[in-house]
Amino acid sequence: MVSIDDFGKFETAWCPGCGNHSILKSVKKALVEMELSPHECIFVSGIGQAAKAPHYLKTNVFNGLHGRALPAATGIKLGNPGATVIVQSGDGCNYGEGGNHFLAAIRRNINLTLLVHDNQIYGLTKGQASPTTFMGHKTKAQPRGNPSGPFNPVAVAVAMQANFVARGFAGMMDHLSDLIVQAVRHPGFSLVDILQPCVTFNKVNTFTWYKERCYELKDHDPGNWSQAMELSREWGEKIPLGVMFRGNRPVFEEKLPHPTGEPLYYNIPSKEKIKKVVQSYA
Amino acid sequence: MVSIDDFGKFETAWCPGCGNHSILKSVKKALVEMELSPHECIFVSGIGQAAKAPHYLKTNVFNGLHGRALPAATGIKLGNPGATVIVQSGDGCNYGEGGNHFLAAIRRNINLTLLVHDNQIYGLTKGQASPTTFMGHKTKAQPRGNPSGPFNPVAVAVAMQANFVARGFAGMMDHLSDLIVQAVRHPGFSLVDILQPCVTFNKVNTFTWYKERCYELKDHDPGNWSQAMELSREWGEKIPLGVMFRGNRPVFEEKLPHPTGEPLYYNIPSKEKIKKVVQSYA
Amino acid sequence: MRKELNILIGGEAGQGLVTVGELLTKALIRSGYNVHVTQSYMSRIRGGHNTYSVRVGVNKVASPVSAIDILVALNKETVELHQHNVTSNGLILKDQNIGLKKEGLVNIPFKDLAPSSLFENVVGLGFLSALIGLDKSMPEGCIKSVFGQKKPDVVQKNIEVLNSAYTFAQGQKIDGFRLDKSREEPGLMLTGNDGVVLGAMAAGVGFCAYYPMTPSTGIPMSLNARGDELGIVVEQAEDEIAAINMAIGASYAGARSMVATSGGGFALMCEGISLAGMTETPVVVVVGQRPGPATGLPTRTEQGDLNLVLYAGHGEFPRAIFGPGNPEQCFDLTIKAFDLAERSQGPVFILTDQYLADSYRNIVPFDLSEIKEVARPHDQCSDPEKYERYALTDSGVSPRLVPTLGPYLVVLDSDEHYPDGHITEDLEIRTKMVDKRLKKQAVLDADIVPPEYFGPDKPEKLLVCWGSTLGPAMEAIQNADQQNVGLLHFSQVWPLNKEHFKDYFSSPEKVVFVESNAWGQFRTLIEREVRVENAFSILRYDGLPMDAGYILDRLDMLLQGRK
Amino acid sequence: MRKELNILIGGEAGQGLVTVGELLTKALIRSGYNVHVTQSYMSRIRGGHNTYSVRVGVNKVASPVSAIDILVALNKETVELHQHNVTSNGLILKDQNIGLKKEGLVNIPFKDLAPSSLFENVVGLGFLSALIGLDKSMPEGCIKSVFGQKKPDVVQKNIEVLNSAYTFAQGQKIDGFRLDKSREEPGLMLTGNDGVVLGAMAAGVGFCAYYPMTPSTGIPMSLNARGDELGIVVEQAEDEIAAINMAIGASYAGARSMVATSGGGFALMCEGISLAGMTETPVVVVVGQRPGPATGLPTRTEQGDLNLVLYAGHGEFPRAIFGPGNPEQCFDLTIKAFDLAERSQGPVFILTDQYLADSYRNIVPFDLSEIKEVARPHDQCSDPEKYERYALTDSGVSPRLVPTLGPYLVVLDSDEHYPDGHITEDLEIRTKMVDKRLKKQAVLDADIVPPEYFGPDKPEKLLVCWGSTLGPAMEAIQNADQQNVGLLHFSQVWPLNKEHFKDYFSSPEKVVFVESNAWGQFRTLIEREVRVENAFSILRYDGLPMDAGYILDRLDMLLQGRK
Ligand SMILES: Cc1ncc(C[n+]2csc(CCOP(=O)(O)OP(=O)(O)O)c2C)c(N)n1
Ligand SMILES: Cc1ncc(C[n+]2csc(CCOP(=O)(O)OP(=O)(O)O)c2C)c(N)n1
Ligand code: SF4
Ligand code: SF4
Ligand SMILES: [Mg+2]
Ligand SMILES: [Mg+2]
Repeated sequence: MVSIDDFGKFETAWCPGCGNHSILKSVKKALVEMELSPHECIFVSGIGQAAKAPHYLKTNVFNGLHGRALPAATGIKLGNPGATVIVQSGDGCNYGEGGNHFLAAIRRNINLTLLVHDNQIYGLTKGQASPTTFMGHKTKAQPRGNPSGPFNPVAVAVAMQANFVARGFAGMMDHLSDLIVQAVRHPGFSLVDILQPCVTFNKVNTFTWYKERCYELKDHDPGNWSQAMELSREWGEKIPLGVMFRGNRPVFEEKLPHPTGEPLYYNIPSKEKIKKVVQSYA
Repeated sequence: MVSIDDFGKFETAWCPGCGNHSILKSVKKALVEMELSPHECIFVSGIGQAAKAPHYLKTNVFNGLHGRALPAATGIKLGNPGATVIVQSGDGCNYGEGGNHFLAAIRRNINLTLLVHDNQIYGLTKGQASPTTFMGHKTKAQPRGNPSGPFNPVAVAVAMQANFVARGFAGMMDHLSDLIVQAVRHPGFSLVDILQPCVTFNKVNTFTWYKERCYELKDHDPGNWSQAMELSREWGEKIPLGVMFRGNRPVFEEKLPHPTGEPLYYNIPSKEKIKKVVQSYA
Repeated sequence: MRKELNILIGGEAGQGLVTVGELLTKALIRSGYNVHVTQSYMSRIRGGHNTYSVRVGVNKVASPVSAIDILVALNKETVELHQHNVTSNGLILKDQNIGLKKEGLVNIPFKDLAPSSLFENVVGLGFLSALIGLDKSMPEGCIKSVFGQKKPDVVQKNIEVLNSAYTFAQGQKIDGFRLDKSREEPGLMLTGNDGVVLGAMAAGVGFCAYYPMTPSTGIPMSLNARGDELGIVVEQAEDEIAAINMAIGASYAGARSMVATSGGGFALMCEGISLAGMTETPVVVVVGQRPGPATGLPTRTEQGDLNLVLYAGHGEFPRAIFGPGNPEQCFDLTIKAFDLAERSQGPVFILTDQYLADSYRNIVPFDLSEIKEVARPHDQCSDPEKYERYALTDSGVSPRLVPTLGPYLVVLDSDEHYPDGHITEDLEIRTKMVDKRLKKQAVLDADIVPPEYFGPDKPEKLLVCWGSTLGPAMEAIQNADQQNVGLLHFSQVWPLNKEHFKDYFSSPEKVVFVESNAWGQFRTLIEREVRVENAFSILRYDGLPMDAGYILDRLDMLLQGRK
Repeated sequence: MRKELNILIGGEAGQGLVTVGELLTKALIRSGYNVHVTQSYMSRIRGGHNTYSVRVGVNKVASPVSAIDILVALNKETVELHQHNVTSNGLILKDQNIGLKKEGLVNIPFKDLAPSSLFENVVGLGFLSALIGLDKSMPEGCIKSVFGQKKPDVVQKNIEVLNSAYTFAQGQKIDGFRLDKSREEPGLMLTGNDGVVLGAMAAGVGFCAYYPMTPSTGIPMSLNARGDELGIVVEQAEDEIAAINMAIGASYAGARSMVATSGGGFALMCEGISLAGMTETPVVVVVGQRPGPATGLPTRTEQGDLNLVLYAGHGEFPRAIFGPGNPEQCFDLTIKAFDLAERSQGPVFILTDQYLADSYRNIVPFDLSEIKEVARPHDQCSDPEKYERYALTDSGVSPRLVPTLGPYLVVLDSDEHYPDGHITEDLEIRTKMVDKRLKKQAVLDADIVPPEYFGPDKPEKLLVCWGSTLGPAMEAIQNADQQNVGLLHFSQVWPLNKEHFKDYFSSPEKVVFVESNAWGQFRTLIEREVRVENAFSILRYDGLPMDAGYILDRLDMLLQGRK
């Protein structure tokens, strides 16, 4: 039996009141629910406040470069398809510096779960606009208001038919941990975009702001792409939470040359096999 | 009066029969129709077969790095908002190496036109899968078939509410040149994804293949986002051509600090102004 | 009366110690003192332990020091971490609410003196101002200039709080911390980053693209704050690759163009740097160094990216690299960088680091009338039909025109190209174009900033350093027991002209390179140029800035033969 | 009877000259000859002008030569461009249909001998085989092995065409081009890229990520072709940044991992290289050089990225760089690279270039039993609870475990970290971790491949080169008029051990560095280590490979005092 305590207790570098704290709790709860032992998981992150999350979990951790969590996770999963690989990073990390990898990860459809702590701001670098910051939102770096339109990760993921697309809110921990469980269990690439209040730098999208707008999806059929697409536009006065889209595109690992589930570490071809290849060059 | 001849005649490095030839012609036709003189335009490209196109036009050319045409064009346009800036490059260049810039360009909504020569393959490097190559399509680099799903640029652009989204076909030159004219004239960021047969490396999506599937949109209202979204999925047995979506998000240049249309080259602040700033540090 | 004080304010991130620190620094500068600020902070937004050290002097101060005269503790940890550095006649001020029983601590009732926690900063300011004997009008004026524009409503309240703190402090009758009068003209209060910003403005920068990265983010942010006033376009890019390609695009379009980043972000720009080299497009690249590799210590300091900057980008093309030693040099060399980038048509680099980027100093106001016109491209040519962007010339430099401003065509290519800019695979042209690009080295070689020498005519020992270590090394030679240590400081680290420095290396008994890195990267460069007998290195790579004490301690060890 | 022939096949891209060339090369190798192939092609898919040169000899051949014995022209341009290089007793074969009237051209009726244009390649093969006296069974066998698997149906047809071309050629009674018998054992036919591929396989590579880029694309493509057989996972990434980060991820997950790219792609990987350094993750990085800067000449050759590779990545961490001189060394050093990457836990580089990457040679088959086990991480540890990825050890090397295979936890961090891998800002730990990482330099230093010396005991002149210039330089010293020129070739270019080579530099009158770049990058490295009197450089940077003639011409000039 796995328990919350197995995942350790750490002092964090986060501000008191930050949404990251509850996301961390939801993640632990989900892991326990799935009965995953610490050493079976690999948590991958980039750089940012959100990206520190794996350091506060007793598990295997690959804390790589800003924006590059997904490619690292891709290599890890291809190297060891049996591991449960969960990527945790910020909106800037995944949709800004790492935007190209986000697109590629959806296209590949490797069995990875991506948890984006979406605080609509660059937290660690002190409050510049992120890709999800609203147009017109004023920051120190955008004194005349953010001139660009916001990135809508759910809309793009649904448009690209990502295998699993959900939105959660740090303020609804049980709901969120349930989404994480579903995401990890669903085959292929899963995205959970998590609305996360940043109490220090985002004075627009506050806890109350989210709270007032978020509602849980009830009668939505996640298999219905058109409906999911329409829902993805609902992002302002009302914000739907839950599983937006669930697809069944084939999983990348099925196409790997080596037996699925076998770590490459164990896959050592015999000298005989190598010899045969060498001889083909004669 | 501007004429086709003003844009010069060049020997190209393209294969005979390649779709690039007709795209080049359509571009010239569009320029003439818009009465743009060669020195008023700046053509920006990356690296690839498609990206050589600007070399075959007598005009201003910025032929930059593979994947980086859009950021270069962004800098050019911000430096000189009055110039007509047109980006021309391949599917690999824009949706592969340059995927992150594609997303950012849509969000910024700078008055740029992006013409993607989409041959669903990496031409110049001899036939690897590109982001738009179909899943399962076999190439020398993907001997077991392309394991990833294809990128649907139209779907993503519409989902992100790009200001102008169209699809053309190298095999329908008049239609294409009309799309280009509309794209350049529409404010903000415009995408024309152009289906371009690669006679050498893409034996799946051939001229005939496209020809059999492409049809011109008739009663579609490009102002209707939901309808455009649905249309974007139609990509297989039937392929719709024309303007898929037309939006009216505010244009980035309106938010620039310097007078719109004035090149930064002419904008030289007086010593008095600088002095005032320096004094504020006392 | 003191000639000098080192005041360290410590607390958690989010306690506003930078606000107190900056107000105090401003008040000191306006009172005519010399200051040197060192900021040390953790890579987090709240909590942790940060410090703001103001060293203030009647005479020049140029280096951090570890001995603390006044420790201002906003939390308990600050007392614990720094009390052993407080001098015997020093003082520890702490918030009354910190439960800590220890002799000799002076309590400040922050809560009582401030109507709300927002005003606690100003309590600190008032207390310190009284303690060191600043005229009350000085901190008052600073509050007005700093808060006046942003929050005019709170100015009056702040001044009231300041007054009560000032009066309270006077009532405490703490003697021995008053500063002697200073004759310095009040100057500007600038960090290294500010120096770069003002230099860029003075050079007429038109465009700056960036992706946020400590310690350089402040540069584009300050430029942007003046965007409307000066017509500067600053764009936060989606990533560093976009930033450098945007900057090159804007430069092609005629804007004086720059980027600012740090090691990891710069590593991503390497291909773009090569593009600037190939297309001969001017661009100024500011790299604010911090400890690597990878993410390393994001908020600390190091001089570890010299090698990378020197060779960044594939293929061969000329470049110049500056390593300014203080905010003044940041200003001067940034102007020079823009000029040189245009004249050599390629990338020019400014290497700073977190220490310099964040370190405030008092600066004699710049004489803007002295600044010579910075080179720029053109919008006219005699025969537009024949214009060739890469015309082969004797100097290797071809006339650069701005596209669309005239009837000529400007064709730029990242492939090897004909003189007209169009792609070619003609291998004779290739050779000519390589030669052309490399010839431009002469433009850089003709305009090298020589190293500056400080110290006795015939030093027995020579310290050699570059960039931000200037101040610490300077103080080290001044404090050295014997008056026989000299200092050679390079503010341009590439290209180097042996004639500028070889003589300095011939006479000293020992040559000691002082660098904030583990490899002695600059030493390797110098040793390529001149044979150095008896060379040693003093290296620091724990993330803290070099300081005079650190240098002198190790110098002593070296001289005693220990290595 | 000839001891040697240089056959150049020229035509447009798309005319299939590589197919004829490769078949001919295979037939020659199987007949026991030595070969050296140089491929030159343009950055386009159809048209333009490409060549495939096979130099074949009874004795070793190791360099391109410009004099052509048999020119096979698939188009008119080939005749025009190359006829002046044909020797006086040479031969020009051309397609009958090329309308060109000129003395001494031999026409081949390609159209008549081939049932369709698809078979024209084999006509060329048949004709050449007869001309130089190969047993007909040789080209026949090659057709079977090359087409047999892919298109069994066309094999018979091809053999028929081959036969008629062979018979036709015999009927022409052209004498003087028959090759002498050779005693060489038929070996493998390998390019430099093939050498890397087989080396990687022999080392047990598990994962390779890449983004296509000439001239390295062939490496992952060949690995992928054997993916099913050997269980190698090869992934075409969305960009080079993804590729290097994937490779590092896979290596963390326990796979022997590599990337292959060229200059511009490598420039984008610089931040990732730094990540490998910081996280101490083994990764093998193949950089196939081509002329830069920027896009440069994408299909030509150069050795211009040594500096970049040496300093790529911000911050300081150890690395090793190999510069193999031929396909055998590519094989050996790739195996060594994997072993060293694991033992030093960091990035190891293999620098090739387009010339070497594409140049076929005949190779004595590798003795796989001689290959020693390549180091790998582990999946067990005695005390899993206490396992620390970055445990501080005497050597700086910490035990590396593969995550999820046991109850221990493996924590890796791009920030500075505690021994357990978790993020820290403790500055004492920082210092220890820097020292730990740099200590691993000793692992690399202990295992440096010394340069190889060829030539007389006391050479008057010494050529010094690295990487692919080995063959050309070797032939140059053999062909030098006087027997007093020696050659020192470095197949490892970093780190260097002065003791391995300093003596070579002390006696010669003149030392001449031979490099395919404009700056003499390797010379600068060497001159940092040893003082070289009377040093000169022979440099080439037009995009063509170095050749013995080029070297000797310039050597003569140097010796006559002209520079
Ligand atoms: C290559 C690179 N560029 C920039 C940075 C600086 N940086 C660190 S975190 C960050 C933004 C973080 O934003 P986000 O991902 O949204 O995370 P948050 O802090 O908001 O949780 C940036 C720009 C970096 N570490 N590396
Ligand atoms: C950084 C970098 N990586 C890789 C390459 C090699 N490269 C040149 S063109 C190309 C792909 C071109 O594909 P696409 O953009 O679709 O253009 P096409 O040739 O099909 O028109 C690649 C991978 C490069 N030049 N630069
Ligand atoms: S800055 Fe924002 S995101 Fe970061 S810890 Fe504080 S509240 Fe959370
Ligand atoms: S390879 Fe394909 S895309 Fe390139 S020129 Fe030929 S047909 Fe066109
Ligand atoms: Mg964020
Ligand atoms: Mg393409």
